[in-house]
Amino acid sequence: MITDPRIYLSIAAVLFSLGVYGVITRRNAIGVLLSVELMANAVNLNLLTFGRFVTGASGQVFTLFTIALTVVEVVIGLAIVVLLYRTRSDVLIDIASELRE
Amino acid sequence: MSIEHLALVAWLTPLAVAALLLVVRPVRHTGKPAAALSVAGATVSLGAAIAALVQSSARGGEAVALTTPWLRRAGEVMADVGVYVDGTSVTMLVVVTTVAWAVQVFSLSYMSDETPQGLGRYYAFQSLFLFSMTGLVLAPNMLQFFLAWELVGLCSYLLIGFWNHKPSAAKAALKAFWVTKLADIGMILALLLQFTHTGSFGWDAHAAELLHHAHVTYLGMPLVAAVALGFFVAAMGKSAQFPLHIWLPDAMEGPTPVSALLHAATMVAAGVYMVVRAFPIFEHAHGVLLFMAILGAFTALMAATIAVVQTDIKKVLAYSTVSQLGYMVSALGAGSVMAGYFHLTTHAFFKALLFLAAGSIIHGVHSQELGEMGGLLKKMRFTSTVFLIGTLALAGIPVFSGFFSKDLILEALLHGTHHQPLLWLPLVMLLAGVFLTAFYMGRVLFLAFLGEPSEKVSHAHEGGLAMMLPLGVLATLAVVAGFGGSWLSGLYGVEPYHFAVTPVGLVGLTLALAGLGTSWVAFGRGAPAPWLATFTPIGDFIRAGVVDRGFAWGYRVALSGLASAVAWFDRYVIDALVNLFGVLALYLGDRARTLQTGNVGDYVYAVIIGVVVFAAFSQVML
Amino acid sequence: MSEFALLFPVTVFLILSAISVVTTRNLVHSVFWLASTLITTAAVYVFLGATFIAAIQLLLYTGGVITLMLFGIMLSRRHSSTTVPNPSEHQLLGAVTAGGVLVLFLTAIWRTPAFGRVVDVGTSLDVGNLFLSEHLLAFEALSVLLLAAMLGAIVLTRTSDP
Amino acid sequence: MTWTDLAPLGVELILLAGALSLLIVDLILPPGDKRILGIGTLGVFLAGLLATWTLPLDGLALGGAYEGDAMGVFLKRVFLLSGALAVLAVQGHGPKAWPRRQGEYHQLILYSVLGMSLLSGVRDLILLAVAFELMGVPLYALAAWQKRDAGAAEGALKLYLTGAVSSAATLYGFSVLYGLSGSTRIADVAAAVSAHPSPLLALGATVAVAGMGFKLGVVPFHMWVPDTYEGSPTPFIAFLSVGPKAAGAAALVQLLLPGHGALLGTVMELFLVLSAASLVLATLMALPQSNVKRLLAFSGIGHMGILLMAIATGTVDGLASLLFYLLGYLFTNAGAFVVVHAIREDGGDDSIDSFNGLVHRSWFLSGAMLLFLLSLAGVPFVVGFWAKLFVFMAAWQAGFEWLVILGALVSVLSLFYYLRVAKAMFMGTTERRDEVPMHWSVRLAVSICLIAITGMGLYPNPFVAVAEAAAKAFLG
Repeated sequence: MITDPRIYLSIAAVLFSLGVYGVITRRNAIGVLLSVELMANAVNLNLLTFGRFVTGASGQVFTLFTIALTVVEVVIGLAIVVLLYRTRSDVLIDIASELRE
Repeated sequence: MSIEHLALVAWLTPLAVAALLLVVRPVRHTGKPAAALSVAGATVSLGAAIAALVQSSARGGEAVALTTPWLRRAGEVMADVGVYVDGTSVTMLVVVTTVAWAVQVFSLSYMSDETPQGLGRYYAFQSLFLFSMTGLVLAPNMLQFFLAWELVGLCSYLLIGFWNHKPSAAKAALKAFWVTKLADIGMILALLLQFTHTGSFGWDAHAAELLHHAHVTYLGMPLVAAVALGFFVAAMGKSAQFPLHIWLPDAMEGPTPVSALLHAATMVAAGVYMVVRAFPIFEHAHGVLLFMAILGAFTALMAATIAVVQTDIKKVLAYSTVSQLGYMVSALGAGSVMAGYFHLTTHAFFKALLFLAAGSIIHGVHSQELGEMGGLLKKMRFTSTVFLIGTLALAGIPVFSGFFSKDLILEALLHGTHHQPLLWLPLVMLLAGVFLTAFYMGRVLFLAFLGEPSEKVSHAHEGGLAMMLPLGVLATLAVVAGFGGSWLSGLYGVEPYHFAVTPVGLVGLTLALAGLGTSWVAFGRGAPAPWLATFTPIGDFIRAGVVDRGFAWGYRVALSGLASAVAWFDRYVIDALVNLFGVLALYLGDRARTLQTGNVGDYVYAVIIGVVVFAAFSQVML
Repeated sequence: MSEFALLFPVTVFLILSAISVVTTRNLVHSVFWLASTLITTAAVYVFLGATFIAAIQLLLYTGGVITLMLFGIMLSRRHSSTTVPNPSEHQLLGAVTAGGVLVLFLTAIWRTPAFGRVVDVGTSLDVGNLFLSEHLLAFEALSVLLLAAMLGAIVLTRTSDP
Repeated sequence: MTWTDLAPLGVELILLAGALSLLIVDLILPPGDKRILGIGTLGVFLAGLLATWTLPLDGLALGGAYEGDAMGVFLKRVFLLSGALAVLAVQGHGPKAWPRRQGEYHQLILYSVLGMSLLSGVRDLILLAVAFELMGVPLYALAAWQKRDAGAAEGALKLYLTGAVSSAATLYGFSVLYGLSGSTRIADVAAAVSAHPSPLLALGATVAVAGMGFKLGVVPFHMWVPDTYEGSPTPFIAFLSVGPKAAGAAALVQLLLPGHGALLGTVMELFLVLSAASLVLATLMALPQSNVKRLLAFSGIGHMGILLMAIATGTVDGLASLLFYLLGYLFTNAGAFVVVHAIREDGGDDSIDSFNGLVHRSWFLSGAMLLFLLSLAGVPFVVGFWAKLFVFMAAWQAGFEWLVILGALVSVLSLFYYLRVAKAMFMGTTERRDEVPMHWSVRLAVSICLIAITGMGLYPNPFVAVAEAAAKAFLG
């Protein structure tokens, strides 16, 4: 039986880093959103780890909240992406660079 | 009414007028009636100020105050607002209101070509300025002083840029505001230092004691010196001391009456006034005082040198103002409040007189170039007379006010050398300045009024009663103010002043006469003597002869050449150095803006880098 | 078999899925790899005793988010096709930065002395109780948030008004 | 649960009830005339403001995740005022530009203010996360409000993507803070941090704070600010540049300062560095701007640097100065943006050139803008001076002398660009002589801001006293 929460935390850290990698490298706005999902997933894993080893049921409660928050962000993010597509006919993020300097 | 109530009237009447003119558009847009209202306000203010002076004088300049708690922090009063009237502030109050009144009356005629809206705007700013300046003079503490100080700066900005169709005016306004604000950092830091260590913004002896006895040092300076230095840096900006004087000549882009009021008589003297007020603090800071003495003298000499080659009559007067402010600062640095303050008073009258007289000339000739003037004596007798009075006062010729105050400054420096031999240096510079002052003023006087009238001059005429009345009043004051010395010393509560003929005074007088004489030799015909223009033949007066040629050469190389060189240096090096700061900032800004690539990916990357930096920091620190 | 022996292959698959999410060149594949990641994570949740959340993850999160993403992809394409480009750039920069993040996080995790012990994670009843007692206000705020997000998404995407 | 549990949430309930009624009324109203919705929203904000004086808002609410105190009330007034000003300023523009979406616009503003309002007294990490999102999500939608405008979508995308990444970081940090302290209550977290500091806990705290820095827009989380400002409707920016920033600062205070600033200790030096970086970089980048909205955006980033300075002090004085600063900044910045909006409505294009010779066309707008700019620059007689002075005094006393000196230098440098706008207005020339047309709502909004900044500039006492009481109530 695994009794060291740091193992799970490390898995979460790997997921989070992969999310970071995706956020930096992806050019498609939806691709970036997917990477953000990975980061959020890492957070959930963290929370449940702490729930298992430190706090108990409240870890699951916190996770439910973060899942909901993530979904909300996806919803509004996709709406913006659709809007971007309508005005610029593409969703590659580097075409949205009219506003600068 | 009691003194403090009179002071309150003098302070708040212009506020009422300003508020009315600024807020109520129909009133502002009436033009002439708005102007009349403003002048009426200034008149009330002046009357109240004089009445306060009379009462205060009867009571020996005893300090009275009328204040109300203004700012509270943590339940304690941090600062009061109100009026503080003693011998020092009440005289300054009278000086300010007198000059402001004269200028406002003068402007009735001078600005008569403006549109009603423009005139209303002009007088709104004028009243606002008078309110701010009297608020500064009567300030019971450093905080109110600072607020008023900033507000006069704002008025200066608005008034320099008043003729907004001139790009040069807009640029000059910006520069003036910016340079003085830069200097104000000194004041903010000094205020922060003072408040942190004494818990008050007072400038009285009590605050000075606390500062003096705090055993804290900043940048190797005792606390009291750091505070004094901060205040002085701000004064350098407002009172145009080298190298922060660069805004003042440019400020001449404003209407001439504005130059007379703000940039000659009152606002620029605010820095000097501040040192006088805060002298309890300054007198503990010997290093700062020495610095002031030397810097002031250097400014005086440098500006006087530059004034010699200016061809614009207002520019001559502007550099002359810088120079005279240097005299005041130097006197204060030598430890003599009386000398510095006395000169401030007399200078306010005669310099305002000179500026307004110049305004009268400009109004008549429609030019500011000395080369286009000449022979005005025949056309403008009254203006010629008052300009002569102003010149003699500035040059330091006996009977006229400037003589007494300048004499006292020289004595103060000489006296100072007993304790501090280094003060010989500023003394010598100031004496050289005396010669140059007389010389350049003689030059203006002769070039403008003597000689043959030019085409432009032939149409010149006096500007009417509204112009002549203020000139007359100021001319009178420029003569009699010098005799008020002993009375003033009583009012300030310093050791009694009596005029006495002293060796250093005689040296100064000789130099002044020599300066006028030299300038008569050079410009006595109302135009530059021929030998000034060319190396070849000299006029009747000094025909041939090695001595004369030597004189000519000496003038061209030593004086004119030097002056041109200094002027060039001032224009292109000092100015550039101060501008460099701005240019560098702009350059950096232009580079920095390229960081803003517009690419979302870069923005997100910046966020991630921020997170990484935060995370790394947390791991390094633990 | 020990718990660790079970967890190890799951973790490997989890990480491989996650890597695929951020490297696949087809956006639709990315989405399905994300689904795979989320499902595998749900398996890890079971190891952590959070069976309730694992169920939620499978039913709502995976189902909902994946569907949303696919809708998003469809709405931002002119022709429906299963190959949607999902290009990457600056891979080296991304790898270095992400590596930095990983090293930092792992350092922090493993420098911290071992803590915690296995505790009772509670039933879904406990979760519900907590929801409606201690975190009632957050719960209510969340419902408002969902309403606001719905409103925002609708108003942005409807085409009937300018 | 009793009514007393709900009492501290009076303002939030009013906002919620208002938003829901708006939703229903919007459905009933014919598409042609929805003007009443804006007036109704104003009414909701006024009712909320009134409630801050009349209702007893102190105490714990609903299980202890939220606690009302004097600071919360102070902050709520700031949030409500920022919402009210933004809604007021849009009354002329909205019915013309997006007549059918007025109901949604106002509801979203109300939800966002509701989120802020919850942040003003949050005592729990979960509620903090939810309220932060509740404030932020409507802003994403509002930023993209001009749907046909590619710039709006782009600005919104920038806001959204940086926001989403930041919020992932924040949540990661929260998860660690929660896990190692064993509680979602901020007070327990603070206690754990000071009792058992560990590398992971420090990481959690800093990463959480870094994510929250996005909302303030401090360097290096600032890059969305100018682009989003440029692309979005100006009255909304009058809100975005004020309310959420104040709420972000409030959230940081709530997270960092309890337990004698235990969490603050982990990030204080970073705050000083970021404050300096924001001050310098923002000022430099503002210098070459020719678009007034971008100029004000960079100016805002600089102001956030000063906010960080105030938070970093962690003292009662610092917190009081922060609160006062927020109040002053609210009126100053909102006022400036409303003036920009008025010029835009008159056919301008947000460039400095469109301000040329404004003094001849509207004494009111040009005078007001001058005062707003001077207040932003920190010149006396308008509130900006006091706000800056108080922060500087608190920072000086906290020992950040070098930062104060830098701040003073930078504010003088900032005069350069503020005065460029002033110069255009007062010394620029324009052919046009017609009076700038102004909707009554714009005139009213500018007047309110003007009266507020000069009033607070001349007599800041009552406001300072309230801010001090609020700071004391929070820090004890």
